[in-house]
Amino acid sequence: MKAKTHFAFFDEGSKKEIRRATLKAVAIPGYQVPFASREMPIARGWGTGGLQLTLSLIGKTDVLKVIDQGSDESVNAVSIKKLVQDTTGVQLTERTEEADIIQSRHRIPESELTKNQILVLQVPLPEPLRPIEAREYKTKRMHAEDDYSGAWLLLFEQIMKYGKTATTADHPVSVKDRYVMAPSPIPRFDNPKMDHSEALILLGAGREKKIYAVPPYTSVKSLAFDDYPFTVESFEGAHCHLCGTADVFMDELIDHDTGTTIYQCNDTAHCMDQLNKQEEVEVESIYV
Amino acid sequence: MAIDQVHDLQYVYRKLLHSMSRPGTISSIKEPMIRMDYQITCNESLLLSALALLDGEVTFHILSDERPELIEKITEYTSAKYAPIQEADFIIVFHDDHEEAVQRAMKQCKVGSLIDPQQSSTWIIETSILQNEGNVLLKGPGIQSEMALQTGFSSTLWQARNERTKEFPMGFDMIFVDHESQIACVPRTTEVAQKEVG
Amino acid sequence: MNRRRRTEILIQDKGNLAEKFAEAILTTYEYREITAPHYGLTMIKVRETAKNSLFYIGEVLVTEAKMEINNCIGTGIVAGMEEKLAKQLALIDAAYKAELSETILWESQLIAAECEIRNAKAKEQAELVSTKVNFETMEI
Amino acid sequence: MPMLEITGFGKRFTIHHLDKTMRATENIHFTLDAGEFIGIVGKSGSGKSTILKSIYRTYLPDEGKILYESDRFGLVDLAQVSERQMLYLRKYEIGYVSQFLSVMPRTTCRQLVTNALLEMGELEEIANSEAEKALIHFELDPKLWDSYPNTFSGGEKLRLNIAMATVKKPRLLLLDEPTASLDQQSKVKVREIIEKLKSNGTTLVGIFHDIEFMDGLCDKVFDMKSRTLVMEQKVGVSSES
Amino acid sequence: MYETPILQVKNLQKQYGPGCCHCNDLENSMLEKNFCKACGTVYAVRNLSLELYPGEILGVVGESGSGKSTMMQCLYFDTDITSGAAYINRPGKELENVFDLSSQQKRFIRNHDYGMVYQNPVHGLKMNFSSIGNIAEKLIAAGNRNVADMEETAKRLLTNVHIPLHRMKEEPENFSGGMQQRVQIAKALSNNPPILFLDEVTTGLDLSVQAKVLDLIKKIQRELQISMIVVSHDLAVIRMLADRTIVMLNGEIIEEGLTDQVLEDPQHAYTQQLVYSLL
Amino acid sequence: MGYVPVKGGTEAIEASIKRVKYERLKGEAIIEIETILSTMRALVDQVMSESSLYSPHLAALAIKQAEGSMEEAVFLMRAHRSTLPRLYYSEPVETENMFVQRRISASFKDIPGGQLLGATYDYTHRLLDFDLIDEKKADYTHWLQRYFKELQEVDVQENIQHFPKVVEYLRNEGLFAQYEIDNTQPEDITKQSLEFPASRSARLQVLTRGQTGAVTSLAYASLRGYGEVHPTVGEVRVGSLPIYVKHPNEAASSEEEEFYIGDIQVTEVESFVPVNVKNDKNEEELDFEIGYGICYGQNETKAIAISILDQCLEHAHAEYPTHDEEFVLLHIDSVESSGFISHLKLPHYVTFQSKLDSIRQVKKGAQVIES
Repeated sequence: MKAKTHFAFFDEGSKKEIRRATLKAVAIPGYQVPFASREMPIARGWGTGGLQLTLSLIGKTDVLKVIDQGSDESVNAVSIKKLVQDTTGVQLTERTEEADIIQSRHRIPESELTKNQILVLQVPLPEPLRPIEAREYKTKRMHAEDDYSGAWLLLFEQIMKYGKTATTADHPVSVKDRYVMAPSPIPRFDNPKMDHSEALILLGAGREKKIYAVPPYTSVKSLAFDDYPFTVESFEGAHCHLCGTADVFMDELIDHDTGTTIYQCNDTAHCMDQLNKQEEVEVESIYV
Repeated sequence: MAIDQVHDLQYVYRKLLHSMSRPGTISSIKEPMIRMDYQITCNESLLLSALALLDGEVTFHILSDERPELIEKITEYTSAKYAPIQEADFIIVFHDDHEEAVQRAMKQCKVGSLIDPQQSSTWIIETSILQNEGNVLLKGPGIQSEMALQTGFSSTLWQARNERTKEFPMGFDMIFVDHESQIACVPRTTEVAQKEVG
Repeated sequence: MNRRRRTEILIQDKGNLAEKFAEAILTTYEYREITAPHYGLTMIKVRETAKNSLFYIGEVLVTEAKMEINNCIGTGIVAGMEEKLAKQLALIDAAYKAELSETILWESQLIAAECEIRNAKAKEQAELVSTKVNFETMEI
Repeated sequence: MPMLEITGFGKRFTIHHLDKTMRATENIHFTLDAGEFIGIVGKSGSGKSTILKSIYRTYLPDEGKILYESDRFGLVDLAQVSERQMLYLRKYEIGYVSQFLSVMPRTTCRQLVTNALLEMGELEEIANSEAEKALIHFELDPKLWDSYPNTFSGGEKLRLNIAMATVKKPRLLLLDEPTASLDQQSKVKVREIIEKLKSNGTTLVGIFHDIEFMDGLCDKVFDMKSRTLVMEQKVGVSSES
Repeated sequence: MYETPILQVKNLQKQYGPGCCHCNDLENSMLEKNFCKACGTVYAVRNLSLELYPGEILGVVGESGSGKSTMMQCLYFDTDITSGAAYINRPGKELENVFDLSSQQKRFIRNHDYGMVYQNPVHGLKMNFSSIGNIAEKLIAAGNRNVADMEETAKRLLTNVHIPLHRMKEEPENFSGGMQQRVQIAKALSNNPPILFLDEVTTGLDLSVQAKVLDLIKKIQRELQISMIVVSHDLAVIRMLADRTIVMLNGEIIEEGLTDQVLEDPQHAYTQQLVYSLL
Repeated sequence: MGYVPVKGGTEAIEASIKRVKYERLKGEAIIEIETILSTMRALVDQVMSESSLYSPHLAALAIKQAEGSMEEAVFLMRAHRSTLPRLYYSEPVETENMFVQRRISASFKDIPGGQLLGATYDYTHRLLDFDLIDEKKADYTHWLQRYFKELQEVDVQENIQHFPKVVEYLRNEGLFAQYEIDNTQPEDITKQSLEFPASRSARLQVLTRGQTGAVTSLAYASLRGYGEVHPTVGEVRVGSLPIYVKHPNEAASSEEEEFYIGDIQVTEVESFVPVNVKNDKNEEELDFEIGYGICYGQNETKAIAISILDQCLEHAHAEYPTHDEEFVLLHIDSVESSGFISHLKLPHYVTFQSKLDSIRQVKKGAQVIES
């Protein structure tokens, strides 16, 4: 049997359905638009939502970057990149600023995205109210009625129990003061990057069959009480052992030789960029 | 030669997405227009926008009942089914449609429900003018501060639109297409205000 | 012969007749391939018998082809990966649409094949009857 | 101008399960000016209490008019005013005292009087001090102030009752056989209290089963038997005792 | 009218079933109690109108099945109505029939204008969240975003309802019925709702606990001037609390008046039966 | 010339793909698609059913490629589905037209048309047959010859018999509610995401493509007491059904002008469940209801399990997980459940770092309070 794969894998009807859902998602910021969600050649939960968005967006001239856990070389990122490239032939990049479309799992790149870029985030669990209510039928109604006291209550209870909020990644955000949304499990560190982002942010949950979006210049507030402000992961005093940068999200590593904790930029492309810039400066300084 | 159903429509969609996520921002879809070769008595850019979004899974409505040939053509080109205004997923407005008809349609069209706000209509509107000046000011998600947009809509129509979008998330989203193959969008989230003149 | 009956025979006959008929046309008439045989899906709609409503049980892989003879477009659709048969069916369909004289001659062959198919099925059923459980009423 | 004018008043009770209608009283007319005290006399069952309860709307009046010159609403017919208006009048203008103490359980004597004031929107501090004044005024032993009134004697209960009603400074006070079960000594005390109220300008309607008690206290007396109004000096004449 | 009602209900109707020619016409319907034998439709609330005034407690009395709880569920938007209107005296929105509003607007009213205490605390509390969290939930819903402020309010309310503060972080599922009910009242009161609904709140509680709850309600009314509708099948409860009382039977109001008048001079045969059996 | 990123991931993946191919080939034996088709009927049927794509040939290919792993084979088929255009919708298939190969009833002994055992494992004794270890071509040709000879002696009737359904027989007696033919267009969960409450059509579609094991387990739970449904099997049938489609553009096309495209084999079950129902006078009555189950190929356990869950979900009020449509319908899809479980293998460095931070902060806070 000889089957030739269509450009961007999907037939045009599938793309149109995803595109229509995406436009609705953009028009209703933070609202999870249900869509049919195609079965993909990669497993459910492995980024099929993000992949479907990317495939519905991508054109011949686009340049694509795919990262997972901040890394372009992460096996899953490599696998997704390969699939997209095999079916479209688009150019790939690891440099954030060169990309038109950036598909990512668990991170937003460190360097600020621009208005001509689209960030596609893979979402495993799109429903921020799921810890309060297991039934989709009910959570849908809670969203409809702007009933988010349960989501806040979880934070309140944490403060009562631990004296502070104890959320990890996926700290819920309120979009345009209406819909409460799961930012996909990005670390809290990345939440502020969503607020009034210049780039369009699209979020896709393949298994749960939802697409949602944050248009540019849209208010995205992490849920937090006035007297217990939202805090991001702390890397106080830490800097990357490779490029020296501070103020970025770090991976914690154990130095094989000394057994001590060292830090390294989680966003490998960013780290590379810093190193190259430093090198340029060094080279220039030699010749000046 | 006809347009490329894969690449040209992808091009148009990206422009639509860009403009929808940045309300009031004008994008051009001129590039694939040279390949448009359809026998149709309406603005071809309008048809091109429709081709990018419509297919057999959705329904559309046109306001004028004097142009049955257009219904037939759009059905043929897109496979979308014609439906009454109250049910249509897409509402196509031509620039010679009467203002009262548009106003009436705005009252009747689908705006979704609180549970399913996405079950609302999307308007594709042919307009004679599209420029970023004039006395209609847009604000809201996707707009950095504010944005002027001239679409040829009267203040009555904007009021009718505002009336149907006042209880977010319900409302409808609009795509304007002019004769220069320019497009601009005004989704339901956009606050539309008339600037006081003088 | 109507299309329903005709396609039943041509497909259940495992393509023997279809090949024969198609050959005959190919050598005599000008034809044009509108759609080359390609794979696609047909969604199967089933009526459930609890409430008599309809639902989709799933899809079946089909091969489809479209051929044109004398301005008449014929369609061939068959379940499975059957490029050759799909094309032949399309040609035969076009032949019937174009009311080619050959189609009249085919009639008797089709009927004969239909008879054989029925016999084979009846035999299969009879064979299965050996697995029937016999509940004899007890005789007193 | 009369403060209270009752014309053609009558009242029947329908008992559904007995399928019976009973007439309690009918054809009552009398008027009362501000500051006056009218006593109503008649044998028991003649409907004296029915009149008082109908003025207070504990019974639903069904014939005639009960015209009352209200401070807040002007001239109103108490047989017709809305329930909400009646509640307002009860709160601010018309008091009712009987021999029975019907109050929230588990509430102290002091709280009861204070609450009466708080209900009118009085500030807490003022209510507290006014309540104490009233308790002193009506000679309730300070030892009783913070206990529950269900243990009180009849006289104490009545004085509390009156304290609760009068602390609100009602314009019209209805006294429904308050002395019915009191000993002589208590009765004397009550009489003194009523005199005090009267001298302060409170308009009163009272029912007392013993005529002696009313002697020299009422400005006029309404006799249930003759349906006539007699002046104070003629009380003895129409009295049946 | 010298005052404006805070809540006005007009011709509220709630039926289960389609109705038919035998029961559609309210005047001439051939119902057995509130049930149509022809089509099986149950008329839980029929053509009910009432007014609730600022600061008053309106009692609603009737046997079980009289429609009083259904009425409360309708007013609190827990169940959809069949027809009718309700108007809440909110600035600029006096003329909005609140039943016509969208579910998100109804939710807003529940969060800001209403409080509800259910007979069964399970319906009013999140049993597996802390007591203080339960109170905070209502405050959060009403827009509060300050933890210290909410903590303070919750402590005050819990003290008022006699829940020892050392137990405030405990889940109500560990509490006795009376304590749960008091937590529920504290929760319902937390956002100072102008209108509070109390549905059989003392039913099933021990007498001494019942008394405490009643005292609390009375105190709240006096101090906060909250308007309340108190539903109970217990006349003693109504006598204790209500200024005015409505008597319901088979989904209809059959009698209304000042509470002491309804108790001492009942007009309707059913009310008389109710009162006489009490005495 | 500057720093360049490592290519660790790409290279490792390439090596891993080679390795998996090696695992398949290292035994130096190849199984032909035809062999799978003719010897692994049950596996092929199950793959087709769970992938909801009827194509024995592709299913066999998927099995080969997946080295026999059900979840992988189904996954391959599902993904392949996404690449194919949906050309046609069939005309409604009426199962009474089934060419029956097997049908039994547990409700009645003597059903019209009789109980036809067909081919079933039910009465085979599950003893390993060591003769199969070295089964030779001569053995099976010999067996087949003998069997064919036996069959020669069978009396052949002129006409093909269509068996009446047991349920029709009872319907005519008034024991089951009669339902009008309902031609409402079904919902298609592959085109629109499942919404709750789900329609009957969406529900049956999810059940029939459900993972056999998952569907069986949940139905079993209902029987054991985590549900209210314990049916009697009215009828189980296995057989083939003809599929017809209409030409999309021949507007006035009649039934006679439909295309026959082939047959599919299915297993169909009607289960009888006694229920309390309210009549139109609001009175309780005892009645029978039917649970319906159907799936591609011969898979009787799955079809019966579907019929149980169908009944469970018809009675959503019951407080059991097996009656909760979200619980049942969202958790039985092979691709979704296996995908999400397996995604836990993906790196979660970032989210774990975030968790670490949160716990450290809380601990730090606690220390401050203590000190």
